[in-house]
Amino acid sequence: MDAQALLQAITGVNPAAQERPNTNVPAVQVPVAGLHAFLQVLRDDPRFSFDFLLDHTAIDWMADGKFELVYQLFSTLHGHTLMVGVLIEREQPLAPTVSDLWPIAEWQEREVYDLFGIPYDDHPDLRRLFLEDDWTGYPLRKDYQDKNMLQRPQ
Amino acid sequence: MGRVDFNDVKHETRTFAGVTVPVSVVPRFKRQAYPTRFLFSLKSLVDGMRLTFGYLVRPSTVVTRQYPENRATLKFPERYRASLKFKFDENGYQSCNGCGSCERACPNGSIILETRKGATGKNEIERYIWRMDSCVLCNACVEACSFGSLEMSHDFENAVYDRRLLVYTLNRYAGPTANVLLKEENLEAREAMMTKIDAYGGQVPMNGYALPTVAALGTPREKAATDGKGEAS
Amino acid sequence: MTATSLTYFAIAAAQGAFKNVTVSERTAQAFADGSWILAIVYIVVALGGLAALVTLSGLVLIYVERKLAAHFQCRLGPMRVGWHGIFQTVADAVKLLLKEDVIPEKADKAMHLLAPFLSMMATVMVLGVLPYSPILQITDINIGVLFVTAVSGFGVMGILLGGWSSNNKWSMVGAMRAGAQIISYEISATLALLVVVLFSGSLSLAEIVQSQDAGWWIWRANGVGFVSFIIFVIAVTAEINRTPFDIPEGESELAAGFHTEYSGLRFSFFFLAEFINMFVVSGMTATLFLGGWMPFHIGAWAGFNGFMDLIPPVLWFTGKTSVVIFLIMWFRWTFPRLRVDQLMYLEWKVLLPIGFVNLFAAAVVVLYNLYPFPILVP
Amino acid sequence: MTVRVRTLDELLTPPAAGSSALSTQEYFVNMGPQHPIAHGSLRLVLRLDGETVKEVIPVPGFVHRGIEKMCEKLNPRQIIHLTDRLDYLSAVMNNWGVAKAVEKAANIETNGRIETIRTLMSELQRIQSHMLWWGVLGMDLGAYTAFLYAFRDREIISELFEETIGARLTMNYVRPGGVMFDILPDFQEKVKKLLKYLGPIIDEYDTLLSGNVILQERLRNVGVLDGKKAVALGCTGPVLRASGVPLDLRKLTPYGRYGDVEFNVAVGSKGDCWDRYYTRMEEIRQSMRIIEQLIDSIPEGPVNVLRASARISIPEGTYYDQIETARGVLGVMLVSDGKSPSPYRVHFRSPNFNNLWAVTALAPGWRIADIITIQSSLDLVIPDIDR
Repeated sequence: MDAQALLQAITGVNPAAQERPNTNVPAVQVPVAGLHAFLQVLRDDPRFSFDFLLDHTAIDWMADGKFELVYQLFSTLHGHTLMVGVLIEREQPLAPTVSDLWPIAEWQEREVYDLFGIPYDDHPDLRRLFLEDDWTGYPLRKDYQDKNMLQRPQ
Repeated sequence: MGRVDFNDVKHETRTFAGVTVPVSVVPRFKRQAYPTRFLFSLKSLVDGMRLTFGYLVRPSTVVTRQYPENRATLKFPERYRASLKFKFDENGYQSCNGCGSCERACPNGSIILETRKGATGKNEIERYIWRMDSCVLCNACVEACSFGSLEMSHDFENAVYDRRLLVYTLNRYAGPTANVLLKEENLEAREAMMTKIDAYGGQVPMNGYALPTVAALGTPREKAATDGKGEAS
Repeated sequence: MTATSLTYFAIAAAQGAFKNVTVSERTAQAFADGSWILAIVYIVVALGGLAALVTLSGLVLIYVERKLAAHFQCRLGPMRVGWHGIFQTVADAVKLLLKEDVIPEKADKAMHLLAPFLSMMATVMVLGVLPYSPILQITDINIGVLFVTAVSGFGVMGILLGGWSSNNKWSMVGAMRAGAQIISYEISATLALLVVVLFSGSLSLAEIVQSQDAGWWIWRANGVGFVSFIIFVIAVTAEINRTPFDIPEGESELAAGFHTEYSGLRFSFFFLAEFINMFVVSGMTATLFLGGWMPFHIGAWAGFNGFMDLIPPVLWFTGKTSVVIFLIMWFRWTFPRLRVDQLMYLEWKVLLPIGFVNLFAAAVVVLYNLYPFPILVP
Repeated sequence: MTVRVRTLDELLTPPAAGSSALSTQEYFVNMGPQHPIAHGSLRLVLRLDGETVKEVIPVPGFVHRGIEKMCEKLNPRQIIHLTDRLDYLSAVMNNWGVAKAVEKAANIETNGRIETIRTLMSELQRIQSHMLWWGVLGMDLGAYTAFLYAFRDREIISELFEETIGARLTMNYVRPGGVMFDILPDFQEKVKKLLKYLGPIIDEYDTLLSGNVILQERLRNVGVLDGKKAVALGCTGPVLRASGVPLDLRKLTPYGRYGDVEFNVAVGSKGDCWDRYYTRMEEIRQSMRIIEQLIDSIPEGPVNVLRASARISIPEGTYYDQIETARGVLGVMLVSDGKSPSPYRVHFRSPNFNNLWAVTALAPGWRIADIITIQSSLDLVIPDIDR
């Protein structure tokens, strides 16, 4: 299925999904409500069968007061890829876990929790991943400050 | 021929993710009767031992290079990057005019430029500080320099006992470029334009802290850049 | 070799000077003769000789191992200290002596201190009964083979104790592995050794050597000797914890196994014990299967045998031991390591059955006198 | 809200002794961060019952340098040098991954010479990386000689890199829009000589290790990972291919010159350590095949389509691109707000981070020694996990 047909089929499944502009891969933007069900459809529907979660990460849109969760999906059956973006609130963030759909998400979500401080609902083992358990702050947030950060000439 | 026949790589084509992929399926273990397996197992051990023995009895296969005894005969490829150097022409003049493109290209702030207004009113280099302790020798500065003032040298033995000694001043004098200097015919006037900076010719301490043998540096820019890091010792 | 010594050995051989006279026998004789001073001199020489042997063979073996390893691997090995690094081991020994001796705070201190010495002691005791030449043997016990088996089996105590007392989980796992491994392989080693006992009809090491006068057991017993030689070499390689059986200290698995918590002098004791052990088991292999100090004899070929007798027995012993040591080192620098259950599989399901069958075959050979050069019943 | 944040200490409460007289107490052991198997600094907490592994808890992060955060202050050219420090054994491929993502985002067209040089260097690096892995696997299993043989032969490739690029490990070679240096005139000749040398050497490797019965028994049927599970666990590269899933971006979405050359994707059939082992050995041979085909057909042209001082501006948007490194799929996500020269956010989907977790599924039930085998067969590079 080519990119256009894929996006059309997805909007058919989830009317709230919008095509995400300015990317080089097929990408959609969906609301956080019903995210888990939507991703489950993407995984299980034979038209999509996205059985491979390549990557999951987040972007801190500090100016807009949002975090964006990004999922990179890949189908080993059809060979198509899809980027799914989800905006959530920056204050009191909470995201549904998809580790029951793709086991690797358990650790990818832990990385996001570790570096962005986004807790995942129902995550089986939500722990700091790279940083120590008592580390304060979440380094990949845009407002994170550290006295050892290099001030380099721009 | 042991339990695994290494030539038994099966070449097939498979369809994966909508693409036809030629694959080589790697060999696996054959079923063998116990005595055959036992003998082949012994043979595999003997084969390995024969191979290592072959190397033992052929001293010509030794590849050890005895550094530092072979220092005199060490050869480096032309492009080998070991440390950053200023290029000087035959008069000992530099071609750096302090434009700062290397400083901007440096990914980790290892180059700190101090410029001043020269006699001709142009910007000229006062101090070119290279912090080897944070440099990764990525060659970005050499690439970025449009005047060819920098090069990567082969001096790789840079170990020192104090990390602060890894901060170098690369220029030998504060002053204008070779072009400007050569326009001035009068040698004495040329000399007047240049301030020798022997004191900073070699290593300088980092962050302005003095060392027993090296004077304090303390450029304002550097102080600002490393403020609050507590490198004092 | 000068002409004089040639003549000397020729005469000695002709006069049957290869008769065993051990140091302990000489001492006893001196006592009986009432010359106390001579007796004490013999004792001091014996003790001093043992100490020198331990130190020297340790230093030499470690150097040889490093050089051999290097050349197996296309390297040069130690090159800096002395000519071709010949004093490298001395330098290392000095370094180890000067290093801080760290005892973990939570370790059982007394046991922790004792373990390396136990390990070392078991090894050194075997050195006392090995026949290096007809006149160079500290003592010959009439149950020498049994003694060697018993004492070398005791060495595992040091390893177990060291691993357990360190209070470190890696050490503990290593020690337990060592215990299981050494005790298991002792069985195969003993079975292989029994074959030789059957052939020679004696438990005394000196007599076993004498019994190989007409040919070494490795080739003289219609393959039975060769099979037990192979079994013995494999089993003793496992007993001294060397690759491919180095699982008690498998460095990529257990950091350093049972001696993880040892440093300095005490570590060097374990280290030295490993190399002396190698010398001991190689010496035992040489004694049992390769005729010990006995020159290469073929049946009753008097001329050939006489020619072989020109080489002094000590050289024969050293040469044969070196060959076995080389073999063991060669294993180490070629093979990967076995897993602990595969190690047990090899022992209980492969070596042990073969060992039993081989022992039975040996009995048949002995019973019907099936040697290529039959032993003439006097 | 059912968010429960845990700490590592909570997981490490020692289990109680079993109720029966014969049952033994389980215990925790730290394998790493300073352990020969760690190959850097990876901490594996093992829950053991005697020698049997019950559970593995990987604790990465000892080499976490915040590379993604650093990238937010660097321009696309400067980011490249940080990717050398992800998976340092696939430096050129990592460089290329970022360069390719930037080129796609900023619409930079490269020429045939650049792509050929990149492909050649990548394949050389793949061979070099697999060789090092082979030696390290040998060392982990106790065959130290294999390690030194591998390093001896790897040195030849390292020297080629040293001559062409000026560095041996962290090369910073591929730039957006080209490569840093052109190849030297004798490069082709040297590579051909190398290939001639490598053929028999790989067979020698087969004699020394692959054919060795001890190694075969150590690897056979240990740590079986079937294809479905491997996909679910996000494994890529040889780890996934050994499970019979021929996911190779060089075939799937050909980039560089991979579309023009013939090569096979090495796959396994069972997914045990042996398949992972021999898949890599086969990959070395396939890489040699690729180099053989390309080495005589390097087109002419400039080696960088951009001037060194040219400003690379990534238009606003989110870009994702991936590349096949020696260990799997390296994904590069670039987010740009279109204002500053440096990207707003950079994320690396590192192959090792995703491959690491396979160990939690593979190890339970095996012995301590098998953890070594499994770890080695996954071929992890720790700085790439931690980033």
